[in-house]
Amino acid sequence: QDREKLTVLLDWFVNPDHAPLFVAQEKGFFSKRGLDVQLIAPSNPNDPPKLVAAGKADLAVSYQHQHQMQVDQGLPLVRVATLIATPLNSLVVLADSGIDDIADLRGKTVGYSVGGFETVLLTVMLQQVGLQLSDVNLVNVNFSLSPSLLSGKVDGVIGAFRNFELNQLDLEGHPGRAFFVEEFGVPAYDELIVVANRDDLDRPELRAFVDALEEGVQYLVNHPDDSWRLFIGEDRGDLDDELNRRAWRDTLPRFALRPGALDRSRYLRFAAFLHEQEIIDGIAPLADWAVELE
Amino acid sequence: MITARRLIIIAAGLIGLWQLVVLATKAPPYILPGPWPVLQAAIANGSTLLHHLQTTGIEMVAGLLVGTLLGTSCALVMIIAPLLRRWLLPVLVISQAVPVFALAPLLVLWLGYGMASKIAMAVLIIFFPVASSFYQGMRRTNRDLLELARIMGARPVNVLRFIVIPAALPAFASGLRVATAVAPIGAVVGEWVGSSAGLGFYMLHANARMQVDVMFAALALLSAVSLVLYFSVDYLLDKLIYWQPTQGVTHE
Amino acid sequence: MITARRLIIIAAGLIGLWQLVVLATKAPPYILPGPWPVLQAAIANGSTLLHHLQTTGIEMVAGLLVGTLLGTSCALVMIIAPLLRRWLLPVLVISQAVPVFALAPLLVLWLGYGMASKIAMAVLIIFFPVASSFYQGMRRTNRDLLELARIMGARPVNVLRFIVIPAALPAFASGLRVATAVAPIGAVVGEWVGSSAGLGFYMLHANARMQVDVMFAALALLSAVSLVLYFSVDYLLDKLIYWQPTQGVTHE
Amino acid sequence: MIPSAIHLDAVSLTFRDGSRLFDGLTMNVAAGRCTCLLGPSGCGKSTLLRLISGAADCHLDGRLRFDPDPPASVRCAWMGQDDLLLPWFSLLDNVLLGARLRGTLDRDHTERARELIAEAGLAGYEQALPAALSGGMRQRGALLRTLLEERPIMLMDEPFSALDALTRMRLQNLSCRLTTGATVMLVTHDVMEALRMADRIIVLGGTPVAIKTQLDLAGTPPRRPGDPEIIRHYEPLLEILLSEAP
Amino acid sequence: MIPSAIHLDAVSLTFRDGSRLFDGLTMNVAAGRCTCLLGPSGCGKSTLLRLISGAADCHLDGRLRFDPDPPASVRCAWMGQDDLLLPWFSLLDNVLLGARLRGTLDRDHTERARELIAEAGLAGYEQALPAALSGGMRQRGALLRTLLEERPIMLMDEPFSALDALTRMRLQNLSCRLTTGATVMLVTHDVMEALRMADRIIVLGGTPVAIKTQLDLAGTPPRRPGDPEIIRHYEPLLEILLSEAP
Ligand SMILES: Nc1ncnc2c1ncn2[C@@H]1O[C@H](COP(=O)(O)OP(=O)(O)OP(=O)(O)O)[C@@H](O)[C@H]1O
Ligand SMILES: Nc1ncnc2c1ncn2[C@@H]1O[C@H](COP(=O)(O)OP(=O)(O)OP(=O)(O)O)[C@@H](O)[C@H]1O
Ligand SMILES: [Mg+2]
Ligand SMILES: [Mg+2]
Repeated sequence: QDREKLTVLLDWFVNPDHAPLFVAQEKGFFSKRGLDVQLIAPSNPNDPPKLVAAGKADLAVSYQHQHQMQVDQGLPLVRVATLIATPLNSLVVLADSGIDDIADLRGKTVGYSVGGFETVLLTVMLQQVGLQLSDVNLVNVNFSLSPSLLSGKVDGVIGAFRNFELNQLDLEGHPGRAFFVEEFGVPAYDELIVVANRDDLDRPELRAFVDALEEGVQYLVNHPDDSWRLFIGEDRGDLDDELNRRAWRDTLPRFALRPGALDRSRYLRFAAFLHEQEIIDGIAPLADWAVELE
Repeated sequence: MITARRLIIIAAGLIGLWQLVVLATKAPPYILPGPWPVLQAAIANGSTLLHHLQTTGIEMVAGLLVGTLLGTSCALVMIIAPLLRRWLLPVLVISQAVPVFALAPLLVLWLGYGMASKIAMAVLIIFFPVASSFYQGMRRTNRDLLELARIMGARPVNVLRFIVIPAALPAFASGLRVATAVAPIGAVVGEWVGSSAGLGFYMLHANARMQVDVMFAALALLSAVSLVLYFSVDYLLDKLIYWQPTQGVTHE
Repeated sequence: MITARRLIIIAAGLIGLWQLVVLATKAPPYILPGPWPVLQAAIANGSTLLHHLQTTGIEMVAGLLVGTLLGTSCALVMIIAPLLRRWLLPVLVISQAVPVFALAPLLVLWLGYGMASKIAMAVLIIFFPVASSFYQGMRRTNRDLLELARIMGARPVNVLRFIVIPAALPAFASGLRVATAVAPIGAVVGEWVGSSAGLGFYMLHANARMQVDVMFAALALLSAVSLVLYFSVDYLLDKLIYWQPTQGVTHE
Repeated sequence: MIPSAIHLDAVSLTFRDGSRLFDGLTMNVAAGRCTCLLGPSGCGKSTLLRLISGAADCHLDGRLRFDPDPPASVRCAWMGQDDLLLPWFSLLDNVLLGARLRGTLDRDHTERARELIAEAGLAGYEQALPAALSGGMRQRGALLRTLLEERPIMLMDEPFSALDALTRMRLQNLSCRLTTGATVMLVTHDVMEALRMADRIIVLGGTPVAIKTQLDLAGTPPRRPGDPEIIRHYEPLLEILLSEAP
Repeated sequence: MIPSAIHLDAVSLTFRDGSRLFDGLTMNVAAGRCTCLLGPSGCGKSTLLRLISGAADCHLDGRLRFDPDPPASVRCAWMGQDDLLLPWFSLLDNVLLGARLRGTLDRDHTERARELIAEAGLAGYEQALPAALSGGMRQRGALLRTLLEERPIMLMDEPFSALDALTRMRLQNLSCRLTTGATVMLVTHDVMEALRMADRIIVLGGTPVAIKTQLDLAGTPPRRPGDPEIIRHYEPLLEILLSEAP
């Protein structure tokens, strides 16, 4: 009965990216380890890690680049698990837009939502074809990616998730074309990770949480259909639509099968990339901001 | 008072207008869906919508109540203590200039993820029109009345109660009308602080997943509720100022 | 009028208050930085801030002008045509209940990513307090004055011009004060519609880059500008209503 | 300008709050003459004037006729019991209000207003706002505003009540001069004033309020203070006014 | 209650707009007596009363003294030229305003107010809002509100100007009765009224405004209409008032 309460802040509204968490929740993988996990969705993906740093929540779902920027700003955060182990971010244009290559973007308008990181991604991708950021018009469309693309107000968007926006566009009858960031000069990274407060690292609940998450992923890949029912079960019936079903299908292969494992050199490689792009000022010792829990 | 029949006519008119805008601007359905698909979405998600409406409704009403209370208090403080006013007024003005996303983490830090932080955000948006209008109204109290009260040896609190406040009620009412109109957006913005229920949350959610028709269903519901709230408050305010029956300027 | 000295005292007071909040609540610097690091950030990013301020300043002033114009027009239409009012008022109330993100794609579709869509969004937020207060003020015109005008065989337009509008100026001023206070947020929200410049854009940008001190530097600048704008408008409005000198209710 | 006679046939009024005034009051006001209304405070004199001007906010049973019946927009000039000066206009602008509202303001009219203002003893105050004027000065402003209207029916509700004896006499004379030929209805509480100004005096009173006495006076107003017609009627009229209604 | 004498020594006033009134006016008002102020409209009577009450919004040169000097909060009762009834209060509540504002309202006081209202001919209108009252009824309300104050100095600015002869006489009597023993300053334009009510009449006039005449009357007010003191002073006083200032 006296289960340990664990507040977990998601990065965004509930979507198939969070599947392992909900499967673990529904299957009781958390509770059987003595955890009472509460999942909260925010509307600004920036805030959850800050609140973990401030001690207002135990864990937060974050992005690897965001995490490294926050650590660089001195937030006492540590990555303890990975949810999605590949990049999802991509540059998307409409398939019938005549933009077959990134080079065709010269003089076009590109929308983005998150200043800093996404513009860096775009810079690097443009560099691959000999363009500069100033060769395109940048517009902050504030998370209104698909509508601005569909209504022809922008020619491409960076920050689109390949498992999501591509399906969205397809469903609206205007299929998109994605340029995957890791194929255009950006080192691979973990899209979604779980971060904790540095002071909490010795709490046994955190390891228990990662274990439950691992069990969740395993159940998910073993029983995808049953997992889907668990995911949309109960009070999340409104998630049951064509878009989420497709996104679910496309996300399945991208979950980290060993959530607790840490590929140290991959993290350092990405840190070097961010440093090189002047997104972060320095590279702290890895153990300060990313660990494998004992 | 607005009769049920008139309400229906107005609703029909608004929906007609909506359809007209859709037709006239040829807005694609993923940006502005027509009334019909939205109605279907509303029916399909009826119970979910009503569930979220409950939360937002509570936030709206609570935000309006607390906001009105806070607004009147601020106005009273500024009237009673002109010295304090010099400091309070700039703070109030700045409070209106701060965007949500800057405040959201602070509010959560101080008030947590519960209702409190959402209502606080709603209050922040709602209280200002009340405070400003009420204060201005009180400041415009007929000077002769104040002199009369002073000559009578009135206690300041009674001057406020029997003269200054009633004299400012029309101005207060005007501010409260504005506050009521922005109460829904106050509640919706409050839900951005981090929530898992409410129409604002649900709309963001639907928006993020491009369920535009669902989002507009929630929007239509929110609009309907705002209208009911607004006209109820409007009616009550007209009653409150019983000595000043309203009438048209032109002859209807 | 506010003298430069008083301005400095108030600024110092506000900064002190800010520092006090930081100390009292022990808010961590990545959620609420103190004035000192923010000042450093402001100095380091001075020219960028001023560059973005330009854009936002134009939006604020343009939004305020267009919003006031639109607000007064709406109020006049509702006074002149009570029949139209029945339709217009609900639309206005609903316009206040619609959150930005629902409208943003529509505005961009109609107006593009230029200044126009941002100003439109700012106008949407700014015009309502003006429209509502002005309308209420005109509706409360002394009945006897209207009868006098009618007996005199007045032309309706002159009744508006010489009686109804001046009589409603104090109410209008009260609404315009609220509108001025929300003008900065109107401009900032306008920039969320999609932008590449402006303090709102820059704040989002800094926020995304976790440069909280830079964001607060932009916020402080925005606040300062709002204060200047507010007290300028306040001063002008007091001049405008020349026949009603303001004075305190209590004796200072 | 052809003056109108005013006929009230069996008039009863109901206010918004349901209270009633008059019970079938019948009254005829002669065209082109000055009729003074006297009567106890609260008997309905002001309401009667408002009714005739069209400004009364009450339900009318019975009939109100004008003979001839000019269009409502040029029928009456009305001076209420309050001065109703616009606080944002100077005295001169207030006096010119009618013309300004009709959009017919011209230099001649302004010149005439200036003359009247001087004649009313307000020279030098043309540009003063009402808030800087005394009660009697405001009342004179309202009177001039009304007199400038020159309508077939002139309705004036206690127009001289805030004036001292001298100023009052001057403005009575001015009023008589400027309203010659019009149908004037003048409410007053001053018996002497009624006797100076009226062709006919109507005393209201009783419950329900009805015409208590009606008195036709000889000679042309304004009568001089010592006029025999005044001396003849003063005492009896005062007696009627001071007598308790049964 | 000890009445105060009022002394004005070389008083000059400057309004906010820079215009000036009086130029070293000196006036002494006897304690416990009724002083009536007469004078042309706009000469400064109301301003004088406001000055004494402390309500004047102007700069004072010279001196204003009270002897004895009660605390400002219980010194004066003031009835302005406008009725200043609160539109949101019933007649009764308006009459009771002073006690209510001081927080000393009790049943006795209310009872007394009801009696006075009845005596003023307003029985049945206790609960009526000012908007539903006639001008004279509102004026009576304001008068009763003032009379209920019972202060050492009673300042009344044209308190009966909107009343008919009978009501006026009744309320004059009522006022005299209720202000006995107090220092009363009463502004009026009605010579007869001044002669009935005053122990001393002060006529203001001239430029700059100064005391033109001062007249002490024998006997105790209110005098009956035919009182020899009234008859003796009526004509000369009227003459003074009607005479043009040099
Ligand atoms: N606020 C003010 N600003 C400027 N001048 C003023 C102001 N108030 C009064 N006055 C001037 O002072 C003079 C005296 O005004 P006051 O009201 O005292 O006259 P009064 O004797 O009461 O006249 P009345 O019999 O008409 O009531 C007037 O000429 C008026 O114009
Ligand atoms: N709006 C109203 N609602 C209800 N009753 C009203 C209204 N207006 C006037 N009355 C009543 O009608 C009666 C007559 O009012 P009116 O103002 O015509 O009197 P009056 O003869 O002009 O009196 P006075 O000499 O005091 O000015 C009063 O008893 C008053 O209470
Ligand atoms: Mg009357
Ligand atoms: Mg006066």
